[in-house]
Amino acid sequence: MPDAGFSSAWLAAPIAVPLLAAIGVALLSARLRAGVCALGAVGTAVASFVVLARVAAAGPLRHNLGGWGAPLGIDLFADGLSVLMLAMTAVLGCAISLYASGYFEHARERQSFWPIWFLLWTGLNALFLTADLFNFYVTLELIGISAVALVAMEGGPVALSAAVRYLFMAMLGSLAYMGGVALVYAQTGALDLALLEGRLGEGPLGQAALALLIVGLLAKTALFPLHLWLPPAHSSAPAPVSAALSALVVKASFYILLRTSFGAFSDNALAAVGPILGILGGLAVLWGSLQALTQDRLKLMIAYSTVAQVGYLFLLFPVAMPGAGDAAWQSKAWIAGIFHALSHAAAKGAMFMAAGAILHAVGRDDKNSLRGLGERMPVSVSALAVAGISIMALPPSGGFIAKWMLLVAAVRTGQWWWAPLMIGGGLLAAGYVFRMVKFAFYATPAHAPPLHAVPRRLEYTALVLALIALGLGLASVFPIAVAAIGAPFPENWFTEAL
Amino acid sequence: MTLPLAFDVFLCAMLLGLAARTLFSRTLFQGVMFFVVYGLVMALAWARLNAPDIALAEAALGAGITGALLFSAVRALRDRGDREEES
Amino acid sequence: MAETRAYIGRTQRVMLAIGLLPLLAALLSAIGSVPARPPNLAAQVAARMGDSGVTHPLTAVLLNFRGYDTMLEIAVLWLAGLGALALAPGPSAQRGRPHPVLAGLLRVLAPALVMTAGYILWAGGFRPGGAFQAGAVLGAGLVLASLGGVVHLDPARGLQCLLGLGVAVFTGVAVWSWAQTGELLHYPGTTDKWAILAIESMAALSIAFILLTLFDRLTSPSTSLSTSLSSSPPPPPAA
Amino acid sequence: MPIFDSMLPLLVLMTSLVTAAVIFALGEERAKARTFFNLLGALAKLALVGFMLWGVFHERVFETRWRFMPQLDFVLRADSMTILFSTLSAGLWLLTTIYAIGYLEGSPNRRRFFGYFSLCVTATMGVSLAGNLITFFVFYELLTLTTYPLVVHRGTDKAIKAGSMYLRYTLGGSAAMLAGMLWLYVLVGPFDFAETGALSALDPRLHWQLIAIFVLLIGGLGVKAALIPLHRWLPEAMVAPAPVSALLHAVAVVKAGAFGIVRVVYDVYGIEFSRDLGVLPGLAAIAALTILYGSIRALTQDDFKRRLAFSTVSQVSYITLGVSLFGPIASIGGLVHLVHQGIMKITMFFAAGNVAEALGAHKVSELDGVGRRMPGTMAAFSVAALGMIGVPPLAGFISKWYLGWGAAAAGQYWALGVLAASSLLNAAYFLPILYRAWFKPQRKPWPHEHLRRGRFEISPWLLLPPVATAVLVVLAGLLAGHPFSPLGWVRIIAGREYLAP
Repeated sequence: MPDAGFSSAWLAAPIAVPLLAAIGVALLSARLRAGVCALGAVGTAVASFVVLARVAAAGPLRHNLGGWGAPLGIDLFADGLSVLMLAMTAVLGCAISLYASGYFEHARERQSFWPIWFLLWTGLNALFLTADLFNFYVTLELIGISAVALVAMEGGPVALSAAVRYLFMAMLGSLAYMGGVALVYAQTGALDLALLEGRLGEGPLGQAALALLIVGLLAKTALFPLHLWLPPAHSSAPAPVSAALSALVVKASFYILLRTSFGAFSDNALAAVGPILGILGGLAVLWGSLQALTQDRLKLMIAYSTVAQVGYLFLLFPVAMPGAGDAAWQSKAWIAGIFHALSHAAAKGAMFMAAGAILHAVGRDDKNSLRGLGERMPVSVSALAVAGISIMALPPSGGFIAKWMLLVAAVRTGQWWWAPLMIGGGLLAAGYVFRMVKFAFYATPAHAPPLHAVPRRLEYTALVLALIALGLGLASVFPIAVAAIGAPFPENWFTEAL
Repeated sequence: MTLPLAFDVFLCAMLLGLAARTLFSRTLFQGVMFFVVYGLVMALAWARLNAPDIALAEAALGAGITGALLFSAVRALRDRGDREEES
Repeated sequence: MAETRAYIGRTQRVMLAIGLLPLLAALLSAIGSVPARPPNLAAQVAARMGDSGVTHPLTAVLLNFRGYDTMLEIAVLWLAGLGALALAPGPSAQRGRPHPVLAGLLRVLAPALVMTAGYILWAGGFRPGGAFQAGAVLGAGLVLASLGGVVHLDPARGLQCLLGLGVAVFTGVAVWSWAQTGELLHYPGTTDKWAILAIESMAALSIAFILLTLFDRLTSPSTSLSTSLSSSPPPPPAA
Repeated sequence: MPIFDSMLPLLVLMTSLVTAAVIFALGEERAKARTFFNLLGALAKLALVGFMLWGVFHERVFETRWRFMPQLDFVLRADSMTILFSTLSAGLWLLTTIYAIGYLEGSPNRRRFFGYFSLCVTATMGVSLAGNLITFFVFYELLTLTTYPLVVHRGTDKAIKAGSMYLRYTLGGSAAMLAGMLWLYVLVGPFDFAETGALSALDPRLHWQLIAIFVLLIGGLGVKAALIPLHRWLPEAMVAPAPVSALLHAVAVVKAGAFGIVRVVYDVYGIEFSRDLGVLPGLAAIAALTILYGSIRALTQDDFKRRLAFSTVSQVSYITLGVSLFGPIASIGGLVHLVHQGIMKITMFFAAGNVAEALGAHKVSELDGVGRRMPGTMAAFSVAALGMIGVPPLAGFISKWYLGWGAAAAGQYWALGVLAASSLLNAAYFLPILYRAWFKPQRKPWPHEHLRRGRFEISPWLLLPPVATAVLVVLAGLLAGHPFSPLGWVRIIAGREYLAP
């Protein structure tokens, strides 16, 4: 595609830059580490936003790797959905990098963290930029293994047993997904999503393939009832890792499901799968929220909140599937789901970071150790509370916009029963967030031990992310317009709304 | 029944039998032994399937390194058992 | 394991099993309907073999047509090595003197394994073989050598470089090809054969050392992995 | 529209939002700078609101609007109703800020306090400027969130408990409101607040849905407006420091609820359409019950602030009552009470705070002879109390007069009975306080007396605000005929809200 000043090969930049950073940080001497890390993070973010700007200006992009082209080779592909995820990863990635540079400043983990983290970032970007079922598998592996390594990195028995459980679940998920891909290839001889359009899930073979694919992906996304691995893994990892896992990693497998289901799935398959995913999502909302309400440790509460919030993501499937009713509203449900992913990423990242700063300062994160922190660590507590607003889906946060659009779409398409669930879920979220935050408002206990000094960037990174989650609610039109680029719905459904 | 087919059936039976023995063996050491044998037979099966490269990898990784790892794990467990008995 | 039970109870496991049973049934029923002659890309691969720089289809797919997949897969393997090093950054265990039989065996086996690995690597261009197999064989040899006390793993920068060599070369070739042709992993002109050979040999080396690292870290008694997983369940954090 | 006109509503919000940001950025110990920015923000806001008042009077349109999600706009617009509420808020914010600076002098966590205080005012201004239901909801929720830290400011067990209760009620209410809003949106699509309402064109067969939505919306708003049985959080929230109570009761939370009810009845449904739907009598009945219930409960409270709190429960429902008695005159009575109750109640809370601060007296039974000790404070309190009872020519009299007249004009004579009973009860729980303060001698030493410093009975920061608001109470009554008095302004509103004058 000859195009003045922009080659489609730039699509590879968001993958190549973090990969080079990983190699550089592992192979170069320790003196250069800080520079390589900073360069890698900023460079990746710049590359991601260049692709975003290009797609926003000129529509979806495709690049044939090695010049072969699908089906023989692999294509990189970016549309609005991809670049939004890319941008989300870029923002979170920079924040996590900055945070980690403070968090691991004097820790043993500072050597091993960086290459693995950049590989995780590579995997995420690669996943968002591909449209090939097998390449999805490879990127999922990259993400899964690096996530497990990062969880295990801390080395304590709790972290290790959580990591091992995570590893098993990730492996089983990969295996199921891989089996599904093999069956798909056996049936159709194609792996590229564009070539598979509307063909997934036809006939008994296709249905079995689809079932395997979906189960594998759900296990990795931690949708109820396959969520059991998530709370221990996310809560026992070091804070920057928890943030990456909850904000980004669970979104990766969700993204695959979202991308394949609208487009590659046959209509019948989607109509059959949509309600199941919706029901599981609803159960996840209830179960995760109730569990979060009973946790006495901050990080566990946040982790269970992720279980619940992942549930919301899946509510878009029954609303947006074909034949659910008012066609124009299906596209809004689809966008609402994406927007929820974005705002949850910022909010949850902020929450884990704030919790990490508190853990760093106090040494513990049970609810009683939060007493008086409103006075002593106002920035972290504010970050926790502001991010909580988005998690509770109160206006004007991004979480509210997502929920409102999904609510309206659900009622408009005649599925009003999701409304009480979503509104009730919001109340439960308010319950578990305030149950923790209220402790910060107690006056400082007289015998409170002194706090360890916390690098300031830890607290402020969390606050900035929380404010992004809040501000997304006031500036939602641009992301929504981007999501509409190349969306699997007729274009006029979007333009009339925006 | 031709000879190659008979050999294939024999391989399949071996694989299933070895897998079962691995799962239900009385001691861990025995289980690991069967696992290594299973890996070798699996390598044969790959070779029969016209995939000598995979057979090679299976022999080196499935039977070789994994087996060595499992043996070392068994030893570590036994050492720990000894330590606990002492204490 | 006691910790396992703390998170996943028996009922939950049973529920999980019940949930997965229908999947198994569907799977079994579907296997029967796999087409006898499934549509696949073999014909296309064969048609483009001439452009791939190698004559063996598997290598052509792995290193050229779908070289991007392979690049990421090698990164995954590297990641496994990095993860193992992250878990146990200390020096590896002192193994006692090898048994004389083992030592004798090593003297014969080690050169043979290196030779075999080299042949498999070279053969990958025209018949079954290639970096993964060569790396596996070489890795097995290294493990043997380390058991015999001949090779001693030192988790220093040298090892770091060996582990990352495969990815680094692959990525370097990718970037180089991008600069040359404007397309990632599009090897310019007739360089394809040599690019593939460079990638494969470095990848094989890295894979071998990754295997050695995994083996060494996971079996070394000093690793936190073996001590923590075999210790009693942790006390509840912050009573 | 000139750029300034389209930015003015946003600027009005920004004055306090920026103040909040500056205060959070300043260190805890920078008290002088904080005071400066606080007063600067409050004065700037007052000036802008004054300009807006003048503009709206001359029918200029001030509107900020941007699209913030598909098919929905974020609208800030100054209409006549907005002016009524935002003038009250801006004016009382200035006075409350002055008061709070004096009240909290030397106490911990002032940065947090004043930061959230400014945010709270931002939310209140947003409530008054909101140009459609969803924008209203945004600020209504922000108000909940920003007042929570103020309610729990003291950080005691009691304060945290009260805060949790506050959240349970208000967030429960917001869930009801969200459901109602969603239902309404699905039914009729996006719409802005409009004088005479926006819903009357709907198919009559769907009217039952509108009634259900009305119940949900009023249920949500009624929590903050403290309609029974949703009022229980209000007396508990009295653990907050006095300036917070003053703000909660006179300007921010309670008023936001009442203002929301006014908006829903007038500018969403339209007063005439509400009557046609038949939802007004129910609302009136609840309001009347709340008026009587609050007054009766106030009778038996010995805690000074709790007595005032139950009085608020009762008095705020005058607004709802005025709105729900159909007719322009009753509407005037209800709406003007929005302002009048604000200035009267804030005076009382200032005074109660002063008494507690200077003498440590928290109970009505401890107030014997306090008038001689703190003449300025108690004079202000007395003016406000007499106003509440309805003594002419004070502000409260004007409200009650129009309410009674309106009830009679609408033929709803039962409401006259409610008003009369309520006035008697008002007298019964306020007059004893005045009697104790002025006519009883001091019996025992004050529970916790601070040393007197300076020429006044208490720091001038604390004395000035109640005296100023008391003067406003008098002026609002005396100058009721002037077009820029609250009454004059409300008459303009009533003229615009009814289809046929």
